[in-house]
Amino acid sequence: MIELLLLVPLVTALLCGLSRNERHIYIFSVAGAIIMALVAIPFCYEAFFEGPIDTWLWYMDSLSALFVVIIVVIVAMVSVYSVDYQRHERTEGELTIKDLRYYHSLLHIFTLTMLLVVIVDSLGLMWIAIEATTLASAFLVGFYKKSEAMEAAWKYLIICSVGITLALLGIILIYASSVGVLGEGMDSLDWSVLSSVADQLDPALVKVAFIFIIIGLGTKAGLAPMHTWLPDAHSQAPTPISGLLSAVLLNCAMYGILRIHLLAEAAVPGFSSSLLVLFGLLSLIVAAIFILTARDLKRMLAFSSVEHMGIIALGFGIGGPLAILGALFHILAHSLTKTLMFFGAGNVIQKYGTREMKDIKGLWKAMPTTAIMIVLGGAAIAGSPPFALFVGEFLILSGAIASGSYLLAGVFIALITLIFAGMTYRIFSMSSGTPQEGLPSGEIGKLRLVPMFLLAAAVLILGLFFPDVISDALGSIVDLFEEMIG
Amino acid sequence: MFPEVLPTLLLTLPLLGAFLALVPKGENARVISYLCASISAVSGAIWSLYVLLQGTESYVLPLPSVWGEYAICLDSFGALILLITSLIFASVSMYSLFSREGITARGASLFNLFMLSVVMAMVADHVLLLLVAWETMSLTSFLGVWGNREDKDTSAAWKYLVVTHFGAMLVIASFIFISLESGEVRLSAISGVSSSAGTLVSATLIMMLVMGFGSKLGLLPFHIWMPELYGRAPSAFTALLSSAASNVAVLVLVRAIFGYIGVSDQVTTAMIVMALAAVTALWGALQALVQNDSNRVLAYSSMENMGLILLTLGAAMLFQSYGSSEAAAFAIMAAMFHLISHTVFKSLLLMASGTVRRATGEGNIEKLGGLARTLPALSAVFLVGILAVAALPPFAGFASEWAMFKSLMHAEIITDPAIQMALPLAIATMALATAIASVAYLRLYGFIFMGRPRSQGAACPRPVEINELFPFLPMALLCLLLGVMSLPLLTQLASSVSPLVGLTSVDVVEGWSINMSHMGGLNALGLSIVLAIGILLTFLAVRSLGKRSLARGDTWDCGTQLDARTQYTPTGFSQPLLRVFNKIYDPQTTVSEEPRPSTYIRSVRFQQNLPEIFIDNFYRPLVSGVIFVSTKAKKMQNGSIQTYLAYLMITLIVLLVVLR
Amino acid sequence: MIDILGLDIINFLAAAILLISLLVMASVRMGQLVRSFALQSIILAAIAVVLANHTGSEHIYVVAVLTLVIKGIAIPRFMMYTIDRLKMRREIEPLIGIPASLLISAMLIIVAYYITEPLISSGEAVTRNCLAIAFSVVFIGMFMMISRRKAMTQMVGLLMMENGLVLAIISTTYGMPLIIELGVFFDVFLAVLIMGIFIFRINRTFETLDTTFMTRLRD
Amino acid sequence: MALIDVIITLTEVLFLLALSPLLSGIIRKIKAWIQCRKGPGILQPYRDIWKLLHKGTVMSKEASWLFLLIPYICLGAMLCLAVMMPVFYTGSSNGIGDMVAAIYMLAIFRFMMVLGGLEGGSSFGGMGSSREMMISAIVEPTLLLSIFSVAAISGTTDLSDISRYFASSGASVLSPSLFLAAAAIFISLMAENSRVPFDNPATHLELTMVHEGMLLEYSGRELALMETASYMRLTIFMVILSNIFFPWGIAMDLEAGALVIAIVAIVLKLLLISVAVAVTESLMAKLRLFRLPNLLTISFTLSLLAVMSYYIL
Repeated sequence: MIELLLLVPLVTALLCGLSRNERHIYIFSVAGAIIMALVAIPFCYEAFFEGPIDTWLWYMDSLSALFVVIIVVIVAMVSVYSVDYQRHERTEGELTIKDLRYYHSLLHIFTLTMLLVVIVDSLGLMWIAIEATTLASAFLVGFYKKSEAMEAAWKYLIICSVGITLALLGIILIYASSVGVLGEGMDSLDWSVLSSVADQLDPALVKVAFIFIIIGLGTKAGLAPMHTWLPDAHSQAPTPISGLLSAVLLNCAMYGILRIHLLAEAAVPGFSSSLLVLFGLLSLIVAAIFILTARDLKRMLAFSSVEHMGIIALGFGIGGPLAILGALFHILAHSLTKTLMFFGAGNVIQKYGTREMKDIKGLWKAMPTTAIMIVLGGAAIAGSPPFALFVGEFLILSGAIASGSYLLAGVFIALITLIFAGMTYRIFSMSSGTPQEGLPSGEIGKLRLVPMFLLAAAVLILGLFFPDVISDALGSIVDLFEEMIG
Repeated sequence: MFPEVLPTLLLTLPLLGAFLALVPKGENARVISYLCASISAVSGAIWSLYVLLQGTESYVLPLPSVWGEYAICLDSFGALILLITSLIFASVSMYSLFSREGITARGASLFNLFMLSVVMAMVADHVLLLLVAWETMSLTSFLGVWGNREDKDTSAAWKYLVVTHFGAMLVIASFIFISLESGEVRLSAISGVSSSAGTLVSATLIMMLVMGFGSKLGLLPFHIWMPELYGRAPSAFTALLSSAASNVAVLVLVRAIFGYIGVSDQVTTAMIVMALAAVTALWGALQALVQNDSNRVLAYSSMENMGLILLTLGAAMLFQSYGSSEAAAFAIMAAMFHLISHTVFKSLLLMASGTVRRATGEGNIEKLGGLARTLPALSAVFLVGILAVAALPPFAGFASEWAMFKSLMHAEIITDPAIQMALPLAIATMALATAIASVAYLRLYGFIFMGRPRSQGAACPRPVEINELFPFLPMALLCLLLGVMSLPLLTQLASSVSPLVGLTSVDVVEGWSINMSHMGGLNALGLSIVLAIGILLTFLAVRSLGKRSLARGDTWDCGTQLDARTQYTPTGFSQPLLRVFNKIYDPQTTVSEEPRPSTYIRSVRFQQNLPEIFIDNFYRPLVSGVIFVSTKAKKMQNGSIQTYLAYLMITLIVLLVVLR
Repeated sequence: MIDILGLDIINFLAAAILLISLLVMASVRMGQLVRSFALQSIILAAIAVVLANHTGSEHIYVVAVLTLVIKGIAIPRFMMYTIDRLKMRREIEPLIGIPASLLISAMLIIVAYYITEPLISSGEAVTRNCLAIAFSVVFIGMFMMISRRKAMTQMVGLLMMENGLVLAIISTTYGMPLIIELGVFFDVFLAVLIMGIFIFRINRTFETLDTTFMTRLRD
Repeated sequence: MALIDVIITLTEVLFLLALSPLLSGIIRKIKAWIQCRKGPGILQPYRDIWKLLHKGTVMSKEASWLFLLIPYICLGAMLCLAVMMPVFYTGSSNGIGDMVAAIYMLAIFRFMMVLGGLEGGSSFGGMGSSREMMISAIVEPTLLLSIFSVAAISGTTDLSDISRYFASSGASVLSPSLFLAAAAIFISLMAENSRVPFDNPATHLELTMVHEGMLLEYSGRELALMETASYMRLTIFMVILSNIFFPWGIAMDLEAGALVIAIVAIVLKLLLISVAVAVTESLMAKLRLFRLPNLLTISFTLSLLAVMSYYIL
């Protein structure tokens, strides 16, 4: 029964909220995350290999299992990292115990809401869960009491709420289109029911519904014209949180889009995939523009999230077994690499005290281990081969070529190379030269390097090999897509 | 014999070496890592010899990849290139071991990783393995050549990374198309995709492959990274970059064009490739003549040599399109022979110039001179390299350049006269390029080792110990051997190249001389023997005239006291040719006179700089254009929440209205 | 299944909602804005009641009561409380002038009708009319957030969009499953609460609620 | 490699070695006669070489170990080139190298001589080498292109096969491309051997000398070897011109009568070319250095036209 999985973060949030001294909060937070990971394994295994778990309120098939795995892994990494990150901030007196309690409890509530999004069966409940994630993360974005953080939180809240309202309108229209076929029964918004009857939905309503969904959830997923909140929220939020936002929150919104995309593609073949391709390309173009002239490190990483969300949308838009496998693998690879890069950025910002990339010089000499992580992570995030993101882009490119859209493949290559150039230039010029004098060399904390090593190793291994367990898991999702769309 | 051990040794030892270099502190760990690298190189050489004797070997690696199992396969064609590259790896690892230059943890581990990726790319039989290995090679070499990470190093190395990445994306796209078109994932199973893909599509494929691999070889539009990088990078990595990386590029390019895609009638593509290669060769030679840094001269010389190789491959495509596979086989064989000899003498020269740079602390040849007297052994080795690269008879460069010239002399195969002009023009550009390049090489040797030292560093250089010269001996010997005993290598090349163009066997070698059927042959061994006898006879004849008396006097100085400044400088040496090709260089010369107290004495400053044409009117406008557009477009994120919501609403309204 | 009288009432009330949203756009003072929003919610509750007793499904009654209580009374009171507490200046400084925004709202209404035309088959004219009005209320709510400076007006704009949504729910599907209705209302209420907290914080950090000052985060 | 071939080749090499100083002496004699002065005897070169062979060598302190090796390499290369040349009998070149290899042999000689010039660090050596390199950078491609046209006509690049083909086919083969190639080779001969329009062999005036500048540092027996090598190069160029382009009278098979005719024919042709060289030298004044590229590009275009005309006509 999946409630147990949801119970763990709730309990950890309460425990963190109530405990008084600092050590307890850390222990509860990390222990809670790890227990959640352990609890999730059997459910995901069952969902991947035995078939979807369909209880009264919850519906967990292989697609949601992938997202559960990502949420669980990244939250574990973030909680371990934020322990060390905040210990440093506490020594500098920026954080009070109250803030710490506030931070860790909100972190686990945020995880709970994200788990809800991917487990729940009915689209309405999914919408409510997404709205809840916005509300939970609004406070995390506005965590620091500075005016910029406030401004970023307000913009995040308003733009995402508007987006989600439009998404609700889309869901209502989907519901309206299904009323004609199913009648008004309680379950006509459940995905399992809708997916079985997807091809008889009223096409006109489904088309308008998907437009609202892609605009609404696209805002949450950071697709191009609606991405404007993303760089502000990520640059002002505490770094572990911006890692969580980039790696997991955007994916949950993409999960919502995918659910409706499956329905819409069955009802009106070709419509939703061309929209996904359009928004994917727009995101790549916007990301390229802003990465080439980026000055702030975390804003650059935020725009790289826009880029990778664009690539994922492009992958699903192109369709075909190759591109879908590529997009799924890209989701996994992107969350791992982006968290690694945000952790690296966190170390750099805490050491240099600034986010301006032109003031950060001589990383190799100041903090060699983080420098290795950032250089390899930078190469990975830019999509160079021995790392996992390249395999994702490779599969999506082969999907595009297999489906015969050569112009799209050409534009894709051009944009990716442009972003590769911009990203690598910034990262490698940060790590060259000599640091400004008076900067003590050496790492800030030891514990924070553990999650970074794990992530770097995972990204490298996934880049070179494709273990069977992952290939079977992603294969089952691809079969799900094929049988719905193919 | 137990064949499996060799490839496993070849592929796993570098990993162990890289691990050893990084994890344990202390210098002997790095020495062991270099030893691992050289042992794996030696096992690679033995394995390729084994394959040359026993025939193709292929293994499936137990590692799963996205497109099925990775696999490696080594056929006789690849074995030859792997043999020569392993020898180069062994001697370069010895070089960086003895010269203590690459002894840092980073240098040792990256050397091992680079070697692993090069070897993996050469033996890869799986599409994805080849592409991943190919780009890991450029990533590891980027990290290796990043030098001591000053800002200038980063911009030079970054240009290299971005240009090769763009090239790699082209290669990836074309290989994806090839494997999808043929439905195969194993490279050895793919052949003749052009028959099913049509001529226009295979023409674009070939052009993409040539431009993709050209970015690594220094083909014209993509050559901008080469000179700057060679000037700033550690010499072990430049040696590897110019030899091992180019070997992989040309090997995979030839296999892809002639094997996987198959050339049926690609006359226009062949002409474009030949034109591009010819202009690259000429441009490389002309620029090599005016560079003042020894590594930059060698960078442009690599560009020129790669231009010649691509020119001959273009000619091979032309012959193949006109149906004469035998001439195409001879052209490919000549190109690969030149590639092999280029690997040897270029890495020898780069390592030697690295030693010169470390001994004198000076890279600029304007400040060197007179090193032959203080470092005689090094100058002898450098001379062997220079004679080989300038294609003078007994050495490797001569035999391969001769073969390239002969392979171009088959104009009668081409039927329509308009295309026939291509070959004589190709020969003209090749001859001009080699002539100008030999001037550049002579200038390089002459002004480093001859005359009087022009700087304190050159006057008393750090003495070069014996073990530092140790890696040069096998290379110099190889230069001579390849030149003199080129026969066995050519027979092997001929037999391994012919299946590529669909022939069972091509008899380009008769008796003792390389003889392209009727067109006159070269007996390299005989020629060198006659030359040696000639020199010996003159020596004996002159000695028989009795004891010679040798006196040491001053150089002829017409009465003025000679010092470091009263002798020709490299810039002066290349002025006449610079004036001959004035239009191409269009130098900006500024002559300024400072007023001096006495009216008779004037001090005049002569300052000349040569614009880099490609950077000034192609890359710089491109980059500033992109930056201009993106700064303009950045206004979009102007911070006001109202505009952000307006974007949302406008997209919604537009989509709803348009897609009604 | 709904007799003619019911349809006329619903059409009339829907038209009234559209009129009020135009009124909101034209409002100059904050008090007027909040009161017209409250009025709109009340009319929405009325439509819900009329529809409920015609279709006989009792959970629409619950929707009506909730709209009336939460959106009709609780939220406007909470907003008035914040206005007094923060001693905000009462005028609404519009970014886009009143006449221009009215014109744009009219165009948005036309677009809404243009969009809904193919959606609902011509049979149920009422639902098509209600859906079109729902769309236009949503568009006007969004435009409201774009064209006004104050943070409070943005909150009101968002709530107007919610009203449009509820109208859409009622008109097309005669009410979603109850659990989802409750969830939506709970979320809306929570959103308003959190926005209120943020408005207090903004007022404390920026000393003004004018969002045009908040443009420090730009590239 | 029949024994008779080896003997014939050796005689050919000795014949060339002996004849080359004579030819230079004859050219000097003719030039002096044209300038209405007596001039030294035609055997003067032999006396110079004999005198130099017995003189001691003075070597610059700043010269390296290569300085003394260079003369031997140069003369050795010329001897090897002489072995490859068909002088009397077309079969004698026994296939160790073809025309392209011959041109690279010339390249060694020039490369080593220029290195010798740079040895002492004297500005005259540097100036001579840099100018020699400017000239050779354009002459070498010209030579290669004219070879290509001759190879295209005769279908092979092997020296003896070319001369046998031209000798056996008589007048029918005198196509315009052959004359263009011959003109290009003649200009290259003048350039390579530093005859007047390019450089004045007789002068020691620093600013004008190219060839002499490089030999300035040499003395005694090394100078003798270098002088003989230069003479050999001039003769070999003439042999190329006579036996490859107009090989009439060369012995096709090994019987006494044909060999005698061949010897007479080769001597006559060499004299004829020496006269032609001497006359052109006397008619033209030495060109300014930066006028030379125009002349050299003329020869380059001539050889290019030779190749083009073969294919177009």
